[in-house]
Amino acid sequence: MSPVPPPTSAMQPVLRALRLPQFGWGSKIAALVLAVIVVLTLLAQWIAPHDPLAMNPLARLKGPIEGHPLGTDNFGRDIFSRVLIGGQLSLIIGIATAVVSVLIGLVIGMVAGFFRTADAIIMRMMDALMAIPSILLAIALVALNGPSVGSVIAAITIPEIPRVVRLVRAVVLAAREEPYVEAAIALGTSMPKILVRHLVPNTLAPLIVQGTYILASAILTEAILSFLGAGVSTETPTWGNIMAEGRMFFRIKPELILYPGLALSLCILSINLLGDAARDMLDPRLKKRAG
Amino acid sequence: MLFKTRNFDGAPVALQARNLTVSLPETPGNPQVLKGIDVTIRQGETVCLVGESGSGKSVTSLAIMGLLPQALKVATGSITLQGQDLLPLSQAQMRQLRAARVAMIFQEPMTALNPVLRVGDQIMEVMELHTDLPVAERRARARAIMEQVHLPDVDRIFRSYPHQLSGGQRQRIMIAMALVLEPVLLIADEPTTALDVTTQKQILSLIDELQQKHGTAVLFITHDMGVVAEIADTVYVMKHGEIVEHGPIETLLRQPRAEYTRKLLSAVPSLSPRAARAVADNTVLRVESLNKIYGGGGILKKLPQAHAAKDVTFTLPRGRTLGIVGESGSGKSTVARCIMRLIDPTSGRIMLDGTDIADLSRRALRPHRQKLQVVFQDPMRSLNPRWTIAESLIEGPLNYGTPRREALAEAARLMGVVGLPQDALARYPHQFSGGQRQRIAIARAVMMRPDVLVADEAVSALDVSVQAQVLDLLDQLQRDLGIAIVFITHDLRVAAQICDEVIVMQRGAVVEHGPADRVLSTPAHSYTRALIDAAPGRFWDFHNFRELPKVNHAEPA
Amino acid sequence: MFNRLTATLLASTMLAGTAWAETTVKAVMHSGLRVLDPVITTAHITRNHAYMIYDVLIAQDSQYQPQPQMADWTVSDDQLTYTFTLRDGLTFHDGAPVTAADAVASLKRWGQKDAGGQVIMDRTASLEATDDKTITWTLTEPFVPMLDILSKQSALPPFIMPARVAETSADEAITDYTGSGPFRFVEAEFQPGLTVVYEKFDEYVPRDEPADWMAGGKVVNVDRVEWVNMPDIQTAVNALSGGEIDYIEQMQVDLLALLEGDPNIVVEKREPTGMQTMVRMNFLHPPFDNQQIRQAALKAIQQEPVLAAMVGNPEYYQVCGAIMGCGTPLGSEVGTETLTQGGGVDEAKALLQEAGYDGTPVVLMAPTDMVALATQPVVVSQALREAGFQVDLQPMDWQTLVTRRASQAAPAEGGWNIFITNWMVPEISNPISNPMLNGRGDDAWFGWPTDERVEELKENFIDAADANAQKAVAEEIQAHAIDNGLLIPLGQYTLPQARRAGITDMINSPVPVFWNLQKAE
Amino acid sequence: MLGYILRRILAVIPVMLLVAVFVFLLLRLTPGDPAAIIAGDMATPAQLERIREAMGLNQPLHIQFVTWLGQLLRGDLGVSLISNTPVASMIADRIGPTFAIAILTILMSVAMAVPMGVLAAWKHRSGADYAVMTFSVLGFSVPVFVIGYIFILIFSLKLGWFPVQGYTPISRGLGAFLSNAFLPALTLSTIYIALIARMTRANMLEVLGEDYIRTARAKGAPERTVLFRHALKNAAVPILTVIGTGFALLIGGVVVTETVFNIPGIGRLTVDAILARDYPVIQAMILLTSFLYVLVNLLIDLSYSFFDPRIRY
Repeated sequence: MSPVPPPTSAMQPVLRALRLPQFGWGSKIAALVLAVIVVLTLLAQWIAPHDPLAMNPLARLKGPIEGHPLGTDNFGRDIFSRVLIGGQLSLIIGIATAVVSVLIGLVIGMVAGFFRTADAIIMRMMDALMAIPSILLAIALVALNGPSVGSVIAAITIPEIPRVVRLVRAVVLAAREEPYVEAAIALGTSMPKILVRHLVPNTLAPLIVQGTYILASAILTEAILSFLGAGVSTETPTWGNIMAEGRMFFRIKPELILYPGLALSLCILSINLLGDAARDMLDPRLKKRAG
Repeated sequence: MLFKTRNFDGAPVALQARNLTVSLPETPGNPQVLKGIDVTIRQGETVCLVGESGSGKSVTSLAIMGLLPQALKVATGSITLQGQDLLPLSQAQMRQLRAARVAMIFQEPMTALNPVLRVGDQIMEVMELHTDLPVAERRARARAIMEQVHLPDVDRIFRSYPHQLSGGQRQRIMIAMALVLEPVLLIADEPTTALDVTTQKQILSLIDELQQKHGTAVLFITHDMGVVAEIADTVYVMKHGEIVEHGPIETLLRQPRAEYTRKLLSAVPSLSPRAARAVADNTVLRVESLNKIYGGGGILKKLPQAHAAKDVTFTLPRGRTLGIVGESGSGKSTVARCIMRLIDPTSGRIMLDGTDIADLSRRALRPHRQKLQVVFQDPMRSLNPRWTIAESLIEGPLNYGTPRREALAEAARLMGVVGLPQDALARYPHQFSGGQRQRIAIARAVMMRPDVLVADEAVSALDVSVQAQVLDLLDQLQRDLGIAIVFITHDLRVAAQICDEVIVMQRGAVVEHGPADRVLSTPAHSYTRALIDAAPGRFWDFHNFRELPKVNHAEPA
Repeated sequence: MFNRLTATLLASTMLAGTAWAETTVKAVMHSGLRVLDPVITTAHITRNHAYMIYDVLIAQDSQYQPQPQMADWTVSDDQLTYTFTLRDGLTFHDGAPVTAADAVASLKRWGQKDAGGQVIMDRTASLEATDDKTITWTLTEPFVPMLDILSKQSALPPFIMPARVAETSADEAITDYTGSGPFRFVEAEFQPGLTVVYEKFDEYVPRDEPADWMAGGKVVNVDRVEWVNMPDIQTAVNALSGGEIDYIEQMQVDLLALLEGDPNIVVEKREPTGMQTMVRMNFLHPPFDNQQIRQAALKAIQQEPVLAAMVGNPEYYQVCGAIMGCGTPLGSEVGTETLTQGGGVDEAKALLQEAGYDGTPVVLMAPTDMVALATQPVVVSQALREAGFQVDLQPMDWQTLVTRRASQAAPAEGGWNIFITNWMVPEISNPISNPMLNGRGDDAWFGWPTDERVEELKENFIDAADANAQKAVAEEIQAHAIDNGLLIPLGQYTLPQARRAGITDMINSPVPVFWNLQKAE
Repeated sequence: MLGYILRRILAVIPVMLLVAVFVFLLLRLTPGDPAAIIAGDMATPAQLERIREAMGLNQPLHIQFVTWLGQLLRGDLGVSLISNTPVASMIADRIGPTFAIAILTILMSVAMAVPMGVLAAWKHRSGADYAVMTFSVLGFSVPVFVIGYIFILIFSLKLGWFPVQGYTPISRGLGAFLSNAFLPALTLSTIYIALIARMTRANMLEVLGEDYIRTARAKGAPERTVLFRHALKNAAVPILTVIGTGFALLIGGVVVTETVFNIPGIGRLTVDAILARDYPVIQAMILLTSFLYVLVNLLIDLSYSFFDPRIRY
C-alpha cells in the first residue's frame, strides 16, 4: 500500500539531542552561556566578594565603587554578590518546579491516558485548574502558605501540572494505538508493565522539552510574583526579588533591575533555545522533507 | 487485446530527459539520486516508470516539474519539453509551465487536495493562475472538465470540500485539475496505489480515455506490474537511480533482458491459486456468528451505528491459512482485531483450542494470549523503537515465565530461521529495512509458539520482491510448526499465493467463503467477480512471462 | 430646524466651555480609598476622605489648640458642662440643615469607637441637643483633655453626619455618604482602591477666619478633586513630570532626584512632625516576656541605618528617641542614647548573657507589600543578629500580618515575637491616645503588655494640673516605657509631598486637605 | 452545531463548579481577615470580633459556601467586604480597560506574529527564520514588567510619544485611547507575539510539507498564493488554539501591566482584593476570568469550522 513513513524512533533523537555537536551554532552558544551561568551560581559562595545579606544602609544605592563592582542596593548590599547568589535560588525554583510538575503530571497523565474511567474526572479537574489564571492562582497560593521558597515552588508548580497532564495523556493516547503496544498486549504483557515499559519512555522526549519550558517560565513567574509582592524574602535573594525590590529605583539606579534581569534573561534565553533545539530534533514532523 | 501495441515512433516528442543526474550536493560524498537517465515520451504515449521504493522514479517526476526538494539539485543533463529546455528556466517561468503544459497527479488523493478549499475553486484556481478567463468562463470550464472525468452530480461536488468526497472522486478531481488546461504532458505518480482495486480500475480507464481524447503524453509512475501491464505503451524499469531496461510493454513482459527486470517480474504473485492442500480436520480456531457494532451510544442523541462485522463464521484447522479479503471498510481488520481481543466483539463466539475467548476478562484471557499472535501491516511501528530486537523478542516468553537465558537462546535461533544475522539481536529497529523488520515481527510472534497467527496486511507495505520473501517465510514456518494463519489482505494476488481458504468480505458481511482455488477461479458472488476483474494485469502470468491459461469464470447467476 | 441645530451646537459648545473652565486637581494619595466609614476604621486615607466631605464641631490649629469650626463653645465654671452652638448656614449635601440632633447622634456613634471618645463617654452624664443649634454635654467629673480629644486629627476625629446615617450600628459600615463638608463625594465615580472624585459643595459656608490647619475658613477654590491611586510610585512620579497629575502626597525620597531641576514641580515637607516608625515586641512569649531581653533588643538597634535604608536622604528623617515624638510639646528622649547614637551592641550582648537567652528564634513579621514597612524588618533583623539573637524573618503580605499579630499563640504555633509599625506623630504625641502605652494586658494593643506602672503614670497625667506638670509626667512615662520596652522607637521621618508649581496655598496640616489651595491654569 | 454548543456549554458547568469550590476553599483556608483591614490599626480584638460577626464571617464554611452559591445562581455577586460596593458594579467599572487592552493586544500580536511565523517557516533555516525565532524566544525570556519599564523609558520619557500612565476609554476617541493603550498593549504583546509566531512557524512548517502544497506548486501557484491561500488557512486551527490557551497568559500579564501603566482594570482589582482578602471580589474575579477563559476557548473551538470545513459540530 502506501510507502512507509520515515522511521520515528524517539530514543535516538534524545540521545542525539544530548550530544551537543549536533546542535546548531545558536544552541552551542546557548549551552555555553548556560554553563557559565550555572558554574558561576554554583561557585557563588566563593566568587561573591561580599555576604549578600551584609548591609550598610548609609552607603546605599552607590554606583560601582571600590569593592562593589556593580554598586550597592537600597540597603547598601553588594549587587554583584546578590545577583550571583540570587541565581542559585532562581535556578533551584526553576528546576524544582520543572521536576515536580513533570513528575506529578506524568503520573496523573498516565492514569488519565490509560484508565478511561478516571480520565473524565481527572480531565475536568485539570480543565478547572487550567481555567484559573495561573498568576492569580499562584498569588493566592503564596498568600495561603506565606512567601517561603517552598510555597513559591508549589504555587508555580500547581498551575503547570495540567499542561503536563494533557501532554502526557495525549502521548499515551497516541502511543496506546501503536501496533507495538497492541503487539505487547498480544504477547500477554500486563497493563502496568505496558505503561511503564512501553508508554513512559514515549513521554520522555516531549517531557524533556516541556520541562525546559517550565524551568524557564518558573524562573520568570517567580520574578513576577516578587513584583506583585508575593515572592520570597529579601533575605533569600533571587533574581526575581532583586528586580522586584529594585523596580522602585528603576529610574535612578536601573542596574538593580538590569543586572539580575540580564542574568535571568540570558539564562532563560539559553534554556529556551536548548529546549527548542531539543524539540526540533525530537519532532519527526519537522524533519520531514518537503515533496 | 492483451497490451497496447500502438506505435509512436512517428509522433512528436513531448518530453525528453537526457543524461539527467540529480544529486544531494549538501550531503557528504555528494550521492547521486538519479544517475544519468534518459527518458523519451511522445505525444499520446503512455510511458510507465516502474521500480521499487528508492529507485528514483518520483525524483524523476519532480525534476521534470521543477519541484525538487531543496536538498536535491540537478547536476547534469537536460529536460526538454517540446524542444524547450526546462532547466535554465526561472522559477516564475516554471510556474507558468506547470499545470498549463506539464500537469501532475499524486498518489494520495486524500492529502493532495487542499482540505480547506472547495474542490470547484481548486479547479478554477488553475485557470485563475494561468489564464485571464472571466469567472463565468472559468466556472463553465471547470464544470465541463468535471463532467469529462465522469463525476456525478457536478453541481454538488463543485461546492464540496475534499473530505466530503470518496477517494476515487478526489482522484477524479485531481485529474480534472491536471487536464483542464490540456497540458502536453501528464505525470501521474502512483495515482491509484492508495485506491481500492475496483476504483483503481475506473481511474486507469479514465486516464486512458482522456489521454486518447486529448492526445496527452502520460508519464505514469508505479511499482505495480499489474498496472503497468494494463496501461503502458512503453516501460522504463528503474533501480537505484538508473534505468535498467526499457522497451515496449509486451516485449518487456515476454522477454525481459535485465536480470533485475526478471526478478521483479518473477516476484509478482500469481493470481492463480496455490495448489490445494489436504484438508486438515484438527480445528484450532472456530469463529461463530461474530458481530461487532460500533457506536450507538451518545448521551444527548443516539449516535449512528456501524455494523463493522456481521455474523462472521469460519473454522481454521491447524497448519492451514485462511485469507480474509476485501477492500477498505469491508470489516476484515475488525474481524482480525476481534479475534485478537484487541477490541471486544459485540456478540459471537471465538473458540480457541476449544475455549471461548470472546467474553473472557483480561486476566482470564492472559493464558490464552500466547496461543494467538499477530503481525501488523506497518513494519515501522510494530516494534518498539526504543528496544533492542532481543528485548522485543523475549518480551512475550518472559511474561509467561521462560527464563531469560532460554528466551535469548531461542531468539538467537529464530534469527537464523527468519534469515537475519545473530548480531541483529543487539540492534534497534531503525537499523533494519522494512522487510527485515517484518521478519523480526514474525519471529517475535513465533517466539510464543502460537497456534494461530493473525497477519493483518502483513506484506502490504513491502515491495514485491520483499513481499515474496516474507510470504515464503510464513509458508515455511507454517510447514515447520503447524501454525494456523489468518491472513488479512486486500490483495487478491497475495491471497491466491498463500491461502487455503478465502473469505470475501464486503461492508462487514461475508459474501463468499470457500477454498481459495474455487473462490478465485469460479467466484459465485458478483462482488468477488468484480474484485477479480479489477485486479490489474490479471490475464498475465508474470512469473512465467506469459499469458495465464484461460480460466473459466462461472457466469453470473 | 436650523435654529434648533444652532441651539444644540451652541449648547454643546457652552457645555464644553464650562468643562474647560472647570478646575480639577488630580492627586495621588498615599493609598487607595476602600473603606468609606470614618468611624469603623482608623485608616488614614479614610480619615482624609472624611475631612473632605464632613465637617467637625471644633478643630485643631497649627498650635495644637482647639478652635471653633462648626460650633463655638462655652465651658461651665465647674468644668462639667460644655455647650456647643452651631453656626449659621451649615447644610448637608442633600440640602437639609445641620441640626444639633445630627451632631449628637454622630458624637454618640463616634464615642463607641474612639479610644479618647470612650474615655469621655465613661465620664459623660448626658449628651443632648437642647435645641436645633445647641448641644449640651455634661460630664460627671472634670476632664481636662476634653476639647483636645474633640478637636484631634487622629485617629478618629468626630465627624458630623446626618442623624439617620449616624444611627447605623458602630460595627457596621455606613452606606449613605452625605456630609456637610466643603466637598461632595461623587458616589457614581467612586472606584474602590482606585479613584475617588469630589466636587466643590457650592452651598458650603466657610468661616471668616483664615485657614489654619484644620481650623479656620475652608474656602474651596477648585471645582473638582480626583484622588487617583497609583501603586507604583514611579508611575506617579512620571505622571507628575508629564503634568498628568498635580500632586503626590507622599514621595519616595529616593525618587526626588527625578524631579530635581524641574521648574514646574515643587517638593516640600507638608508638616513638620511626620511619622514615627517603631518596633513592637510580644510580651506574652519568650524571649520577650523577659524585660532584660527586651532591653537587649533595644540596645542592639541603632536608628540611623533603619532610617537610611527606609528614607535615604537625611534631610527627610530624624533620629529621635522620644516615644511621643520630637518637636511635640511632650516629646522627651530620655533613655534612648544607644538608639540615637549607637554603641549599645556590647551592652545588648551582656544583657542577653545575663538573662540567659537560650537562642530561641525570634519570629519577626515582615510585610512585603507595604512600602512604608518593608525595609525596617530587614535592618532590624540584621541588628538583632549581630547582638546574638536568632532571628526568623518571616515575609508575609500585610493581610497575613494583621491577622497574625492578633494571635496570642506561641510564635511556633502561628504567633509572633516582633513586628514594626508606623504612627503619625500627632497620634502618639499624647500618652492617653498613644496606643503603644496601653498596659492593660489582653485589652492592650497587639503585644499585650501588662504594665500597671504605665497605667498609673497615665492617671497622673490626666490629673496633672497644668502643662508643666503634664510634661514632667510625660518624661516619667518616656523613661518607664523605654526601660520596660513597651516599644522601640526607630526614629521619625517625613515623606515630602510633590506638586506642580501651579498648585499653591496648600495648608501644611498633618492631614492633607484641598481647601484653600489654588490651581493656576 | 446547536447541539454541540449546548453540550459544550453543559460541559462548562462542572468545570466552573469545580473552580468555584476550589477558589472558595482556597480563600477560606488562607490566613487573613477582611475585618482587620476594615477596622484599621487601632481596633481591639473585641471590635474585630463584632465586625466579623456583622459580615457573616463567623458562620460555618459550608453555610457560607451555600449562601454564596445561592447568590451566584441568582446572578448576585455579592458586596465587597471592604468598600461595601456591589462586586458586579466594581467589575463593570473596571472590565472595560482590561478588555480593550486585551483585544488590542491580541489584534496587534496576530497582525505581527502571523506574518513573522509565515516568513520564518517559508525561509526555514535562513537568517530571517533565526531572527524571528530569536525574537520570539526573547519575548519569553524577559519579565513583562522589565519590558514595560524599558518601553516607558524609551517611548514615553525619552521620545515623549506616549503618556507614561493612565487610561482613556475608547469612547473619548480612538486616538486618545490608543495613545494610552498602545504601550501597555505592546508590552503585553511581546510574549503573545512570541507564542503565536512560534506556533505559526511550527504549523506552517508542517503544512508546507503536506501533499496539497506540492499540488498547489504543481499548479504553478506563486509562493504568495501557496503561503497565504493554501498553507495559512490549514495552519490556522492550532494557531487559534494557542491564542485561546494564551489567553490565560494574557490575564497574568495584564495584572502586571496594569500596575506598571496604572490602568484601572480588573487585574489590579483582583490582586488588590487578594491582598485585602476581599473574598466576594476574589471569588467573583477568579470565577469570571475562568469563565472567560472557558468561553474564549469555546468560541475558538467553534471558529475552527470557519477555517477548516472538516470540523463540523
